[in-house]
Amino acid sequence: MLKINNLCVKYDTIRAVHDVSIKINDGELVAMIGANGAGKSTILKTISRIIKAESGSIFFNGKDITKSTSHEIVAMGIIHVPEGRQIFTKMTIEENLKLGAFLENNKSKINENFEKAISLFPLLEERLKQIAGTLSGGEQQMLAIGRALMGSPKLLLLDEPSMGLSPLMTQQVFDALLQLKKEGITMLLVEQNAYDAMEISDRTYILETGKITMSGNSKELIEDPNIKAAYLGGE
Amino acid sequence: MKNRFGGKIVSFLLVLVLVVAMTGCGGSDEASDTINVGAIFNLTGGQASIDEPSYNGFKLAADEINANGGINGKMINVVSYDGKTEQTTVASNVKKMIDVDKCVVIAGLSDSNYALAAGAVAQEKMVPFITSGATLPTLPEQVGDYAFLAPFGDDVQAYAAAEYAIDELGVTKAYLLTDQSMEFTKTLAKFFEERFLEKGGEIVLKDNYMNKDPDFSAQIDRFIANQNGAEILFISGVPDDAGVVVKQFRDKGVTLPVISGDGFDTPLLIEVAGADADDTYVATHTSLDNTSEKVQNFVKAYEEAYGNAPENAFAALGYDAMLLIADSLSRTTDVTNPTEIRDAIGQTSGLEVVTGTITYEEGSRVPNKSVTINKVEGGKFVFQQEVNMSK
Amino acid sequence: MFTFEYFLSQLVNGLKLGSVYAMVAIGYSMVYGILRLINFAHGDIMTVGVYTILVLTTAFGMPLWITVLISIIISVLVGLTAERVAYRPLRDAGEETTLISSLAVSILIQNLLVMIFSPQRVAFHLPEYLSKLYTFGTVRLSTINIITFISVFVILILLSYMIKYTRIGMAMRACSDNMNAAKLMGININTVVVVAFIIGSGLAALSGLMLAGEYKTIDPLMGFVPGLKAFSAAVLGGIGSLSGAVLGGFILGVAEMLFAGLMPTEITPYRDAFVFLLLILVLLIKPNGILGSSDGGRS
Amino acid sequence: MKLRESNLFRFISFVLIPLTIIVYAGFDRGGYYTGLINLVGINIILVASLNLVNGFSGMFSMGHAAFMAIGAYASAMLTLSEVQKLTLMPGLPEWLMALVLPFPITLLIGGIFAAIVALFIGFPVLRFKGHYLSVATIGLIIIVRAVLDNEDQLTNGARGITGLSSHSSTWIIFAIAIIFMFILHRLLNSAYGRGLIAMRDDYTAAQTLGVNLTTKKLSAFCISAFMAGVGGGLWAHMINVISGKFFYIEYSFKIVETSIIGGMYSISGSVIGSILMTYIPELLAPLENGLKIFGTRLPELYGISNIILAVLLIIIIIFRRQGIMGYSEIITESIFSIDTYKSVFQKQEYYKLLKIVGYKIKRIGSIPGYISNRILNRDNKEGK
Repeated sequence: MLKINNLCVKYDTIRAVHDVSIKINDGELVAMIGANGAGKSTILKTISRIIKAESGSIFFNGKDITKSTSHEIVAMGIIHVPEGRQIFTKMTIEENLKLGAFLENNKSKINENFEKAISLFPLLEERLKQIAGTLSGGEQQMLAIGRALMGSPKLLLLDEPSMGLSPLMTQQVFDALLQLKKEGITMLLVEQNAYDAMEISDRTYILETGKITMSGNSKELIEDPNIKAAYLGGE
Repeated sequence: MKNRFGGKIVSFLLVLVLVVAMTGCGGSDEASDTINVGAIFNLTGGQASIDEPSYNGFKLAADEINANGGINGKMINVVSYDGKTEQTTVASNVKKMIDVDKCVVIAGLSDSNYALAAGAVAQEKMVPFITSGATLPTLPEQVGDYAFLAPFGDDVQAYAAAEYAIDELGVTKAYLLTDQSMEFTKTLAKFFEERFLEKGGEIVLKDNYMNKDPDFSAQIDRFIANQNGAEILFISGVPDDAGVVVKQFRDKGVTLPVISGDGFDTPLLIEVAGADADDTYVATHTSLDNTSEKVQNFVKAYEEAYGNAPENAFAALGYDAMLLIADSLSRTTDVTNPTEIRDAIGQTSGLEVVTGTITYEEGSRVPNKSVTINKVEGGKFVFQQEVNMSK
Repeated sequence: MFTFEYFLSQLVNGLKLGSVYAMVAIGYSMVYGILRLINFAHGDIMTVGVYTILVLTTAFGMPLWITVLISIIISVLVGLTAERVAYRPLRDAGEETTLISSLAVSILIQNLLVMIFSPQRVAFHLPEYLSKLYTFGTVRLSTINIITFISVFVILILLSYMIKYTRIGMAMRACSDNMNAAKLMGININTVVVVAFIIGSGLAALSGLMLAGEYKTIDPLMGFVPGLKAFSAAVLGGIGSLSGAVLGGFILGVAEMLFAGLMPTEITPYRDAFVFLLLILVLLIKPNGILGSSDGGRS
Repeated sequence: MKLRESNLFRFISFVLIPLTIIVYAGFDRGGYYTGLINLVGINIILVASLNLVNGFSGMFSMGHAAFMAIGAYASAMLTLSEVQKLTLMPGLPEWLMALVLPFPITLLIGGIFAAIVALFIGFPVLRFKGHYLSVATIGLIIIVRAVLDNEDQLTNGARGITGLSSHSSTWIIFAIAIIFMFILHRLLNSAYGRGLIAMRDDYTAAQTLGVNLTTKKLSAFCISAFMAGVGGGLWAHMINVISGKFFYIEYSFKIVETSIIGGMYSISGSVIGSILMTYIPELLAPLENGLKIFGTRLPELYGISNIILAVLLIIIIIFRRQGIMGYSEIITESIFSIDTYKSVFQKQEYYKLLKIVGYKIKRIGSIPGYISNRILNRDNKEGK
């Protein structure tokens, strides 16, 4: 589905991402964990072309998308749920969701996605007319994911969905992600919350200061002693 | 923005600027058989609409003089820089004309503030300065003995207008509307009021506006609401606003005659106000339909050179300023000595020019020229009367 | 002195002036709402539109409605080039940077106009049917005033409908709310900005026609001060909101006219100063203007 | 090794050469070149003080000419003789009519007056954010102009004030320019200055660090107004004629343009900006009134220099937003650091400079060689 080869990204002189190569197959949920500032968000932003890559290439279903523009990438079905949710605070929840399906033309597809999003996050349904800015952090995160679903995503990029959420809310969000995984949506999950991410993901990449240090099946990595020491609080 | 790129620019520009500051670009170093005459006009910015025709007239005169042999065989070389309607630029351009281009006489400018600035520089450098269009009567005293006025003063045209209104039109009650943003318009209004009251007239209402304020409806409605029997409107304005204010008065049903100074002597008044411009009297330098041969040649020559009739009276004034210089230069023995040229200018008397005759009485550097009263009839300025205002 | 009729006629003058300010202010708000960009050149694009009409009517004698169409197209082209060359590279720079760039564009257009058409002020006449006068007591209105007054509201309703119910309108609101998020929704920011400039510049051409129609003369520098006043009107009403721009335009027009009309004649020349004093006062009381939403800037 | 690092080079290019030009210009009073150099000096004062607000305090004022006007008129009121004041400003109170003070003191009072107005205007206006503040400062110019044009009794209205004696010699102008640059240099390297820069770079962070924003903003605004007032006084006594229309929006925008091109984030930027913006129009003047190239005379293109400057401004804003000098303070650092002057007496400085110059000449010398072998290389595609 998605192949990234020796990606390098520089902010002025600082090298944020250095020679990163990642592969995501259809239907997989791949996690990417690492400390803050390891370059996780930068990689996502490069995929959806918010920022330009210094060198390296990105392929989606075999097609080179390194040079294509943000809206072409969204049209291909790569939907990015950004860090800090970035919902439209001055517009209603319904309008936020409608915007998620901005590029979708046929009515039935939109309604279908709408039903799917509502079934996943029922609380959104009662408050469709409410201004999005008034939602709590967790609710806004759900709206952001719901909005992403409206764009009938083939590949979902999630940037730290659990950030700033209560444990209960984080659990609800991860349950929703599991649900989506069952429905066969491929996902790239960027998280600081290493344990939960590794629990629900098939494979995991570990990023340190812009470089991939380890990668492999989540099940094996979760047992690995030094991963435990570094990321899982050394239980 | 790599620093190397910035560093390179800095060193390059520094070197360039220092070189220029040290040597200074050489002025025009033609052979000595030409006389350098400085022409300082605001060719861009707010003053351009008045100064540009003036400059055209000035160049036209210079070309004509050069065409028939120049002055005692010497060609006139007009050196001109754009004042940009900025005082610093006007002042430094006059300095450049005198220091770099070695001009022996400077002329130009139609607004007193800029003329004062240019005059101050010329005075300091003892080079005669003739303002082609600024009509502040006290300018020569304020600047010094090297400053001359080519046109008549505001006082002369204002007195002529006031006397014409009372003697010829037999009106006694006037409404006074003044543009407060210009030196020329304020002085003109002051002198008109002075002479109008002196001759027993009465100013029934006074009002103000600012140049570039296109909307006069506030002032017009205030006038309509309390006309107090006004019989004539004296509007002290500049060519740009002439047509607009008359049209707006007529649109609001005010049909009283209008009278003003040379600011209203512009084809724009007729173009904008059309038939409504009728019954407007203008005290100005000359009338373009004056059958005198000098005036008609000027209008024809201007049309040939620039493709349209002179835009306003300032075109003729620019032309006359050059004629005045040429006449004085022909009477000067050593044309490289500015002080001699100044004395020659001072002795000018009875010089026939498009805007009347120029004579400088003993010691006065403001010519007492005749004032022509024109009236707009059927879309044309019709000559009414020429008044000789002996002060 | 202050009969009711006098007050009424000054009020009507205010509404006439206000409707022109409102037209220009809507153009400002269209661009500012989305990009937080103050387009100082907006007033000068208006002048470009008016000069196109003048050239086409005098030189080619075309009927007015064709010249208006062409002038809108040319003003739009000028607006788009300015956006493409001077504003797009600065899109994520600070507000001041784009302000300076729009200032430079304004100076550029003014000087180009002065060089192409001479600085001379020139007469500008609308065809007879547009400048016919109707008188009601002391109040006098020409057809162009009535058309301006009506078209302000027509345009307001059209644009508000577009913003609320069309796709491009929603995209505009999204960009105005959060530019980055809009990008992630697959909205092509450049198209949204181009559409905003097309509408803004088109409105500028129209308001230029109405301003020149009212005052019957045009000159290359005529656009700047009305542009500045219209911007103050947009800020007064609540920048970014179209109805705010219209409201601000009328308030400013009426306030300026009543000030000039009712105050003693000595201080009538303080008219422009009063307009900006009013602006500063309103901004002190309500920083986002009367109808302005709490402008959190780009979150 | 860069030329910039050698103190001797800094001494020569930033102290010696400018000093000789200033001293030379001081003698040739009223000359065209002196006039330009004086203009550069006054522009430095205006732009450097504007940079304090626009470049270092995160505000963006476009109304600098208003303070210049206040300073100009205030100092003119105190240098004119009683007779002049009777004709020009009849409305002045008795004691002010008689009061004639020495020139430097009138400059000071002009500056203080401008600072007081800045305090009075600044208090409400500085709470605005971003471009609302810029538009409010434009409003300030229009208000000041309206007052100057219409209070005939005090300012002789649109007729303006004439007959000011030209006190501003080149030496006074540059002495004040150097003093102001020194004050700004010290200010910006002090805790106060760091507070300003913190406020500029991250408004909220500065707030949390206890940087008292309103007083800092206000103080920066008043200091810059004070300097602009003094600059106005100097300008008035150089041009000898002042009127409201000369301090209007166009002139204020020119100061902003100069500050941006030179580099608004550095005091040295104001020096470079002033030099460029004073000389570029002069260099373009021959182009404007019809250049004679190979005999053919180009048509007169009046207004071309305004267009070129506007285009230059757009290019600078897009490709080098921090202006030509960027953040480098090379000029002020070299003028105000002791070792620049010590270097004159140190022998090894001369050897160092000679070494660098030698190295530079060698590099320049090698350029023809470098180009020729590049051409040769291109034919056989040898990798670099």
